[in-house]
Amino acid sequence: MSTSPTTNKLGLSLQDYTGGKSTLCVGCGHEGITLQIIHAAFELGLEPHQVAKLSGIGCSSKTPAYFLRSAWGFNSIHGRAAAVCTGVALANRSMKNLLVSGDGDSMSIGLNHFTHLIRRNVPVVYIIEDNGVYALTKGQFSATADQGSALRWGQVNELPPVDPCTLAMELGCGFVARSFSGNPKQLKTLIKAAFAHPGTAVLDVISPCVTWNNHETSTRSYQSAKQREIPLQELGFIPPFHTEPVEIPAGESREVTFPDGSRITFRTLHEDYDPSNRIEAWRIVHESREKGELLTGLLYCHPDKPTLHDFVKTTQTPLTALPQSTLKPGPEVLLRIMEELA
Amino acid sequence: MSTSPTTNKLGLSLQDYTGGKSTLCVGCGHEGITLQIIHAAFELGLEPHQVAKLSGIGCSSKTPAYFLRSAWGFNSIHGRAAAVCTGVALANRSMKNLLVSGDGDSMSIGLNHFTHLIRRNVPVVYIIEDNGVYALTKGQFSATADQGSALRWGQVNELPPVDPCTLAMELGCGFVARSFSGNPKQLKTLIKAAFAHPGTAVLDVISPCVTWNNHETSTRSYQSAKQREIPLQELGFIPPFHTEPVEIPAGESREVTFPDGSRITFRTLHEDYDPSNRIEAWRIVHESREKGELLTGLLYCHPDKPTLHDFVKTTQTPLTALPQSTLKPGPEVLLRIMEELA
Amino acid sequence: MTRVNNFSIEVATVNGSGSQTANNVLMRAIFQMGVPVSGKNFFPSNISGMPTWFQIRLSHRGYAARKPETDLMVCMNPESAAEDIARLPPGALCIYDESLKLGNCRQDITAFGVPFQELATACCPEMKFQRLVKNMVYVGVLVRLLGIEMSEATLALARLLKGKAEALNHAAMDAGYQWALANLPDQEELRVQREPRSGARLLIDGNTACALGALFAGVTVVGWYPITPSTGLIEGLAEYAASHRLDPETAGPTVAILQMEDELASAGMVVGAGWAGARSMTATSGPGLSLMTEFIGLAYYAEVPGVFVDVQRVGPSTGLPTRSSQSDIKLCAKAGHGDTLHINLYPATMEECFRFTYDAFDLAERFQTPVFLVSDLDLAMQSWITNPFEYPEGNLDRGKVLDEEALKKIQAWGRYRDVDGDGIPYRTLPGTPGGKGAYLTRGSGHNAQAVYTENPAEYTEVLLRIQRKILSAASVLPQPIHLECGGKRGVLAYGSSDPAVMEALDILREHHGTRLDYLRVRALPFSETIGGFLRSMEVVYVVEQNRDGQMAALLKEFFPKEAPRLRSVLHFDSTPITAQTIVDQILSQEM
Amino acid sequence: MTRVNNFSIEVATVNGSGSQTANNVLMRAIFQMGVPVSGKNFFPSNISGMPTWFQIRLSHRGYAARKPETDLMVCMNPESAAEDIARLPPGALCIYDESLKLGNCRQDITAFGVPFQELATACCPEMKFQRLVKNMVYVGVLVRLLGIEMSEATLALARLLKGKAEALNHAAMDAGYQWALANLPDQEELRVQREPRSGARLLIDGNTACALGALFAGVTVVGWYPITPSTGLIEGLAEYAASHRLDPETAGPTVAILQMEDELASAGMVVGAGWAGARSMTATSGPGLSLMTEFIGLAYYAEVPGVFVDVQRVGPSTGLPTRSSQSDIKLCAKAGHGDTLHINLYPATMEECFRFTYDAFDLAERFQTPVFLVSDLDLAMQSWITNPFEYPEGNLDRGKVLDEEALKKIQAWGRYRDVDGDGIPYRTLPGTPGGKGAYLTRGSGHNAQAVYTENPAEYTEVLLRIQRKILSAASVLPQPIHLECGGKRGVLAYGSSDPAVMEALDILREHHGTRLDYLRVRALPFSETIGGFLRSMEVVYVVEQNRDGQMAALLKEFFPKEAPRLRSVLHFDSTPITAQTIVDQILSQEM
Ligand SMILES: Cc1ncc(C[n+]2csc(CCOP(=O)(O)OP(=O)(O)O)c2C)c(N)n1
Ligand SMILES: Cc1ncc(C[n+]2csc(CCOP(=O)(O)OP(=O)(O)O)c2C)c(N)n1
Ligand code: SF4
Ligand code: SF4
Ligand SMILES: [Mg+2]
Ligand SMILES: [Mg+2]
Repeated sequence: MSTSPTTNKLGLSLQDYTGGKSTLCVGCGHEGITLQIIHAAFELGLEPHQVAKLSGIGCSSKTPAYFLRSAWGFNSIHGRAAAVCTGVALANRSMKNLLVSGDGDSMSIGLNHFTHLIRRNVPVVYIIEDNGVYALTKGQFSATADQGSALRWGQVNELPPVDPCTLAMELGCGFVARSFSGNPKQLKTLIKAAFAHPGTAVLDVISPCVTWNNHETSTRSYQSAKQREIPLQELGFIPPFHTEPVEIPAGESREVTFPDGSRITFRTLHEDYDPSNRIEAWRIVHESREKGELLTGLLYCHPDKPTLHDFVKTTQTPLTALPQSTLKPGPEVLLRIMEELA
Repeated sequence: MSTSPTTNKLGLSLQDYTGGKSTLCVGCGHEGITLQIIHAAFELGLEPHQVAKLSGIGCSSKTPAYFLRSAWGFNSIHGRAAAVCTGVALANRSMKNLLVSGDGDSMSIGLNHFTHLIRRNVPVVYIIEDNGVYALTKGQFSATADQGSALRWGQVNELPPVDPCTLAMELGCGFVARSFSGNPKQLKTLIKAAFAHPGTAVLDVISPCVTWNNHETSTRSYQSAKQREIPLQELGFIPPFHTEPVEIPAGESREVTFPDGSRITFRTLHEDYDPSNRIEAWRIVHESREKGELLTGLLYCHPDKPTLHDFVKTTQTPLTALPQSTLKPGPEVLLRIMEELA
Repeated sequence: MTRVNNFSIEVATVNGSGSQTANNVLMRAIFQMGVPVSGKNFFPSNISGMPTWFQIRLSHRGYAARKPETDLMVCMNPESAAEDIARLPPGALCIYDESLKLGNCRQDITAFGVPFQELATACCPEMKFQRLVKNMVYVGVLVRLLGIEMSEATLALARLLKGKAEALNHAAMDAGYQWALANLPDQEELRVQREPRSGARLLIDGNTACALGALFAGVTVVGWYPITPSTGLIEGLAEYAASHRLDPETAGPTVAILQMEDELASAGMVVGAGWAGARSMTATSGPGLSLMTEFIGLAYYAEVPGVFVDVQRVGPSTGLPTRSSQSDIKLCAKAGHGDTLHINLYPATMEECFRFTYDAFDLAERFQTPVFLVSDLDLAMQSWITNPFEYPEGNLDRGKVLDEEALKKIQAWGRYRDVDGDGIPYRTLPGTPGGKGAYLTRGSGHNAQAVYTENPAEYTEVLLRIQRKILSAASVLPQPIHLECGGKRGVLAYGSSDPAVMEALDILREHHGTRLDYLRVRALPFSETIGGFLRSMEVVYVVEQNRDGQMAALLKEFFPKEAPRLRSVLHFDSTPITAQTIVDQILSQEM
Repeated sequence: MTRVNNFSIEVATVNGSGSQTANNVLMRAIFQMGVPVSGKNFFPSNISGMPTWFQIRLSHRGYAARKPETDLMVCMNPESAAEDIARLPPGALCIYDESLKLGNCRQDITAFGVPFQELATACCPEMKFQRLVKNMVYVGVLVRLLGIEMSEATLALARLLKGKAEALNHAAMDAGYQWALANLPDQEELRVQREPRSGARLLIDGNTACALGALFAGVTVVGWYPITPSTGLIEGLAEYAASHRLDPETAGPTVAILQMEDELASAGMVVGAGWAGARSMTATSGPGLSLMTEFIGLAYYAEVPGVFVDVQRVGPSTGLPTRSSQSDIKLCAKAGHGDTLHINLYPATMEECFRFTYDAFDLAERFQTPVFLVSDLDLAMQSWITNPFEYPEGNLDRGKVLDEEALKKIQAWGRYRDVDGDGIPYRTLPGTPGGKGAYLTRGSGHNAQAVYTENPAEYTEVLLRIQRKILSAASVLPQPIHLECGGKRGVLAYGSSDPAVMEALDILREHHGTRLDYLRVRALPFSETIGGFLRSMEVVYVVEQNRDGQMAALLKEFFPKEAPRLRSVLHFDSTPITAQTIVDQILSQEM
C-alpha cells in the first residue's frame, strides 16, 4: 500500500471511499474486511455512485454504512439481501453490486436465496463475513461453525458445517474464493478480481468475532485461522486500465482474464491446485477441510458463464433509464388489444 | 413380485398398505413411486401406524393420501415439510418418517429446510418426485429442469439445474440415491434400504409428468429418462428378519450393513463406482450429468453418522410417551427456584 | 313461458378433458349475438380427472353474478352426473351422454340422451382426438336447441382454433347440430336471441385486465412465484409484453420477468427493484402473501414503492386454491409486524382491474410505499363482459425523485425529510451521478436524514410522518361510488361482490319494496366520503365474501362512531356470492 | 426535603463495558433492604461501545413503571455525558468520572467527580480487569452516598460472582465506599432505608418467568431462532431444563431444544411436534413472527396445538430491536391469510408471565390451535419485583386425545367432527397402535372426516366450527381484572402498560380529583365482561404502546356498539409508557 498514489484514476482519495463511523467492537474481523473493500474500490477506481451496497441483518450486515459513503446502500432484512440484489441488478444493470452478509445471514435463513442467486449468476460481489456465530444476537453457533468448536461458555458444536465455498462450487458458481480478514493483501486482491467477474462472485472471508468467538477453544479465532491458513496462491490483479503499479507475484505465474480485460494472476503455492478445474478444486477443498486446514485464495474461477442478464435478456440500457415513450405503449396498442378481445 | 407371499411378517396384505383413490393424471410418474412405496413398506413389514407421512404442496405432495392409509400423514405447506418432519422426529422418535416432496417443493421454496434437515441428519426417507416442473401450477420449470429442456409451448430452460443428489452429497448426507419411476425394481429396493438408514436418506426419483413434461423436447420425459438411464448397480436388500425371499444380485457383490442389521447388496455395473467414497461419487455423478447421462442407483451410502437424536440427546423413550410425572416438576422445584431468585 | 336471454347453462365435465375450448365457443357465440353473458369455471385443485363445472349465465338485464340455479345442464361426467341432475330445478332441460342412462331419473325435467361417442367417432377418425371433439358436439347440440346462430359459433371457433383443429371441431359441432335437428324435439323454454349491442363490448378475465394495466403502466421488473389463481396474470403479462413492450432500438424486452425461488424472494426482488427505480410488481395469492409479510413491512417502513397484486383464493392456509373469496382483506390492509397500514385498491370490474393496476404503479411511486391490488379468483379467472378500456392518458407519475440536476440545486437533502409538508419525502435513485444524493436505506430505526437512530423522538417523527403520508392518500385514491336512492338504509360492498349487490338491490326494490342506497368502496385508507355515507344512514349492510367481516372490522376501526350501525352480510362457502344470498340476509336482519 | 425510597438512579455507560453486574448488585442491594425497586436497561442494538443506560426506580408505593426523571445520575460515558447531564432536573445529584470534567456544567445540580480509574488501578493491579471493576467502584460510592447497607451489597455481589471475581469486585466496591466516605459531603436529598418486607419477594425478568412457565407446563419440543428480545427466554429455559427436566431413568433431557435455520422452520417444527403429540413452543419477535405467518395459518386451520411467544420489540421491520412496544397486537390476533383469529394471552406481571405461559400449553392442546403469549421487551428483559409464583396445581390438560383404548370403544371417529357440541373435535396421535385413528392432516379443504373436499358445505362446516371453538375459549381464558371506583369513565389497558396505568390512576385521583375505573384485558378472544364494562362506561380510554391503537381496533371490531365511546391513549416512542403520559393524554381528552 505504501506505493499507492493518493488519488485514483477518478481523482478520488482513499478517504472518498470510507464511510460512517463504525459501531462494531474494537478488533472485529469485519473491520478488516471493510478496510479492504475501501482499498479495493479505491484502487479499482470504482465510481462510488455506481456501487450498490446490499446487506441483510447482523454485525456484518451493518458494515455497508462504514464504507463507500457516496454509494447507495440497502441494509435490508435478515437473510434476504440476495433477493433484493436480484431486483437491483435487473432494475439497473449498470450498477456494481456489492453484497455483504454474515454466515448466519447467508448459510441458514438466507441459504435458499444464496443458492438461487448463484444459479442465476446474478452480477454481484458476495462477501460472507464468516465468524461461525450469530454475533449480533450474542454468539449462538451458526451453520458454518466447525464441528468441535466451542463457545466461551463451553457448549461444543456437534453439527457438521455448511461450507459456503464448496456449496457455491457445487452450485456452479463461477468465482469462489476464501480469504481471511487477517490476510489483507490477499483479501484486497480477491475483492478486486471479484469486481471484475461478470456474474456472482462468492468470497467467504474468515472474520473472527472478538467478542463471542475468539477464544482458545474456538476454531474461528484469529489464532486458529492464522495457524491453519494455507494460502493456495500468491495473487495479483491487473485492472484493464493499467494506470497504477501492478502487483504480479514473482515466479512462475498463471492468470485468468475477465471479460472486461482485467486479469488475476497467481503463482500456485499448493501443488496441483488448479482453480479452473471445478471438480478437482472441490475435492481438494473438502479433503483439506477434513484435515483441519484452512485453504485460502482463489478456489475456483470460470468467468465465462451466462449471467442473469443473458437469461432474462435484459436490455443493455438499464431498465430504470428507459423513457416513458418506451415504457408506456400508445393508445393504438390498447385499441388493438381491445379489438382482439371483442 | 410374483414370488412374494400375500401377507408379510405382520400378517398384513399388500392391500393394507394402499391408500385412498388417486386424483393424479393417468400415467403420472408419481403413481409409480406410490406403488413402490406400498410394495416396499409391505415387504419390509412396516407397522403402518408407526410411519409418519409428510409432504409439502404439489402433485407429488398429494401422494401420501394414496398409500399407507393406516399411517398418519401431514400434507403441510409448500416447501416446509422438512421442518414439520424435524418436529415429528423430535416429538416421537419411534416413528418412521417418510417425506414425499416435489422438485419445486424441495429445490426452490424448501431448499433451506432440505439443507438443514440433512445437516441435522434427521431420520427420514426423503423422496423427491422429480419431474422438472411445477406440475400442480401447470408446468413452469423447476430448479431441477435440465439446461436445454423445453416446455411444450417452446420455452427453453437456460438456467443450470440444482441437482438434489450432488447437493445432498456436498452437504454430507449419509444416504443419497437416484432412481426412476420407470425402474420399479431398483426403486423399491432403494426405498427399503432408505428405511434402514438411521439418518436422512435422500432419494431423487425421476418421475415424468405426463401432462406437462413428457414431450419430445423435454429431458424429463419417460423416453428421455429411459434412454439416458445408466443404473450403477444391481441392487438387493436383505432385511434383518430374513423371513422372505431375498433378491441378491448375481455375480460379485458388495454390501453395506445398516445399524439395524439389514443390508443392501449391490453388484456394480459401472466400473470404479464406489458408493462409500463421497468425493469420487460426487465427481462421477457430476461428470456423468455433464455428458447427459442419468446415473441411477445408490450414489452414496455411509450409515454410521450421528443423527438428530445424537445431537439433541433425545431420550430413548419418545418425548410424547413421557408421563406427566416426568414432564411437570413438583412444587419443591418451583420453591427452590423461587428461593434462588429471592 | 319462454325465457329469452335470461337463463343459465351449465356444463358438468371432467377437468383435463378439453372442454374449455368448447365452453368458450359456446359463450362467445352467445356474446357475439349481443347477449350479456358471463362465464364461471368451477375447477378442482388438480390437473385432470376431477369434476369441473362451467356455468354460463345469460342475462338481458346484464346481471353477471353467479346464478345458483341451472336451467340447462350438459352432463358429461359420470362421476358427478347423479348429483348434477339432482340439483336441477323442476322444469330444467338436460342433455347428457347417452351412455350415462339418465333418462328416467327425474320426471320433472326434460332430459335428452346424446350419443356423443358415436357422433365423435363418426366425424373424427383419429381416436386420440375423439375425447376432445366430443365437447364440441354438445356445442352443436346447444346451438340447435337454443337457437344460437351457427355463424357466430363458427366465428367463435375460428378465433380460438386454426387449421386442422378448427376443421375437426367444426365437423363435431356440425355433427351435434345435425343430430339435434334430426332427433330432438323443438323446445320453447329457453331461447337465445340476438340483441342490439349497446356499443363495443369485449370478453376478458381480471388477470388479463390487470396484466394490461401493468403493461401500460410501464412495469419494468416482475418477480413472481407460481400460485393459483395469480399465475395467469404474470403469464398474460409476459405474453403481451413480448409483442407490445419491446425496446424500439434493440427489440429486446423492456420488462424483466423472473420466476423466483419463492415468494419471499419475489417480494425481495420487487423491493430491490423498486428501490433502484424500477416499476416493480409481483402477483400472488394468500399463502404467498403470508410469506411476503416481512418484506412488505420493510417496504412500508423504508418507503420503497412496489405493486403487490393479491388474487384472493379461499383460505385459511392452502384452503381451496381454485375457489374465490375476499378473505385477505385484513392481511392486505396491515401486513407486517409493528404499526402498518397499506394502500389497497379494490377493483370490482374489468375496467377497474385495468385502471387500478395502472394507477397502482403511480401510487406506489408517488407515496413510496407498497400498494396492493386486491383481486380475487372470481374477478381474475372468470370471463366478464366489459366496455373497452379507456386509454390512461397523461404521464406516468414517478413521484418525488431527485435527479442529478435537481440535486445540484438543493443544499441539504434528507431522504426522509418532510419538505413539502405532505408527509412525502424526496428520494434519489442509486446510480445518480454527481456525488450527491447517496444514502443508506434500512429497516432499522432511522431519522429524517436516513441515518441510523435509536432516538425516540427521531424514530417517532418518521413513523408519524409515514402515517400521515399513507392517510393522506385517501383523497387521491379511487373514491367510493354512491348509488343513491335517498333512503336511510344502505349497502356497502367492494370488489367482486358488486354484481350480486346490483342484482340484489333490484330484487329488493322490485320484489320486496325495499330501497337501499349503495356505496361501493374502492380503496383503503378510506375516503371521508365513506364516513359521510355511514353517518347519513341508520343501518348499513356490509356485504363481503369472508367469514369474519374483515372489511366491516376496518370500517369499525376507522369510523367508530358509525360502528353501531353496521351489519354484516357474509358469504364464504367458496362460491361467488349470489344476489339471493344478499337479499335473504338483508331481509332477515330488517326487523 | 429528603426523599426516602422514592427516587431514581441512572447509570449512563457504554455497552460491553461490564456494568451489568454492578447495576445488578446495586439494584439487588436495595431490593434486599425491602425497598420496592425496578430496573430498566436501555441498551443499543449493537454489541459494544455504544451508549447504554440503566435506570433503577425506588418507589415505596411500589410503582414500577418507567420514571422519566432521573434524580441521581452516574455518568461513565464520555459520549453521552453532556446530554445525560443536560436532561437532569434541577436539584439532581450526579457522580461522574473525574476525567470527564463535568463539574461546572450545571449550577443547579450537585455533581461529584470520582477518580474511577485511579481507584480501580489501586485495588486491581491486573489491567485487563480494571475496566470491569471500575463499575463496582460507583456501586461503592452510591452505597455510601445513599445509605445502602454494605452488608446487603456484599451479599448481592456474592450471589452473582464467586471466587477471585468476587474478591476483586468487592475490593473495588469497598474502594468506592471508602473514597466517598473520605471525600464526599453527606447529603440528605436521597436516602435508601430498610423497609419491612411484605412477605417473600423476588426479582425476575419476564423471559425467565415465561421460561419457568414452559418448564412446569412440561414443554417437550422447542424450535427457535435467535432474535432479540426473545432469545433469553429460550436460553433461560435451556438452563433450567438442564437441572430440572431430566429423565429420572436416563438423566437425559426431557425437552428437545433445537436452534433452527430460520423462523419458518421454527414454526414448522413446532407444528410438526404439536401434531405428533408434543408440547411444543417457539419464542420470537416481530420479524420472526412475520415469517411464521403461513405456518400459523396452517396450524389454525388444521387445528394443531403449539405455543408461540412473541416478545414484542419496536417495529415496523427491523425497527428498534432493543426497545419495547405493543405493536404486534394485530399480527398476533390474526396472523395468516384467510379468516383467522387466535387465542392471545397478555401478561402484565411476572406471575402472569409464568402462569399464562403455563396455561398456554393447556389451552393450545385443549383448543387444538396455536396460542400466543404476547410479551414485550419491557416485561421480558427488565427486572421486576414479584411475589413468588404459585405452583400450578392439577394435571396438565392434554385436551381431547383418543388413545388406543378410547379408539377401541368408538365406532365412527372423524378428526374434525363436533361430537360434543363445543366445537372441539377429538384428535389422535401418530403412532397410536390398534389400526384405528390414522388420518391425514392437511391445510387444504377438508371435511369433518379430515378427507379432502372442495364441497362448499363441508368446507363451511369446518370453518364455522373452528370459529365457534375459538370464540368459546373466551370463557375459560384469563378474565379481565376490574378495578372499580363506581364511575362512568374508565381506562382499559393490557400487558406492560399496567404499572404506568396504576400509577396514573393514583395521580389522577390525588392530583386532579379524577376517578377512573380500570379494566385490564388479559386475553383474546374477548370475554363478555369486557363488553359489560364498555357498556357501563361513558368514555373508555384505551391505553396502549403503539401508534395505531391496535387493541382499540380489536375492541371496536368485537364491540361495535361501544366503539363510539373508546378513546385512545397512545405511546410509541420506543420507551416504556409513563404514568404522566397517560395522565396528560387523558386530561387533554377530558373536556
Ligand atoms: C427474521 C429475523 N430473525 C432473526 C433476527 C435476529 N438476528 C439479527 S442478526 C442475527 C444473526 C446474524 O448473524 P450473522 O449473519 O452471522 O452476522 P454476524 O452478526 O455474526 O456478523 C439474527 C439471528 C432478525 N433480525 N430477523
Ligand atoms: C407458498 C406457496 N406458494 C405457491 C404455491 C403454489 N404451488 C402449489 S404446488 C406448486 C409447485 C409444486 O411443484 P413440485 O413440488 O415440483 O410438485 P409437482 O406438482 O411437480 O409434483 C406451487 C408453486 C403454494 N401452494 N404455496
Ligand atoms: S460482536 Fe463480534 S462480529 Fe459483532 S462487532 Fe463485535 S466482534 Fe464484530
Ligand atoms: S400434472 Fe403431471 S405431476 Fe401432476 S398428476 Fe398430472 S402427470 Fe402427475
Ligand atoms: Mg456471523
Ligand atoms: Mg415437480
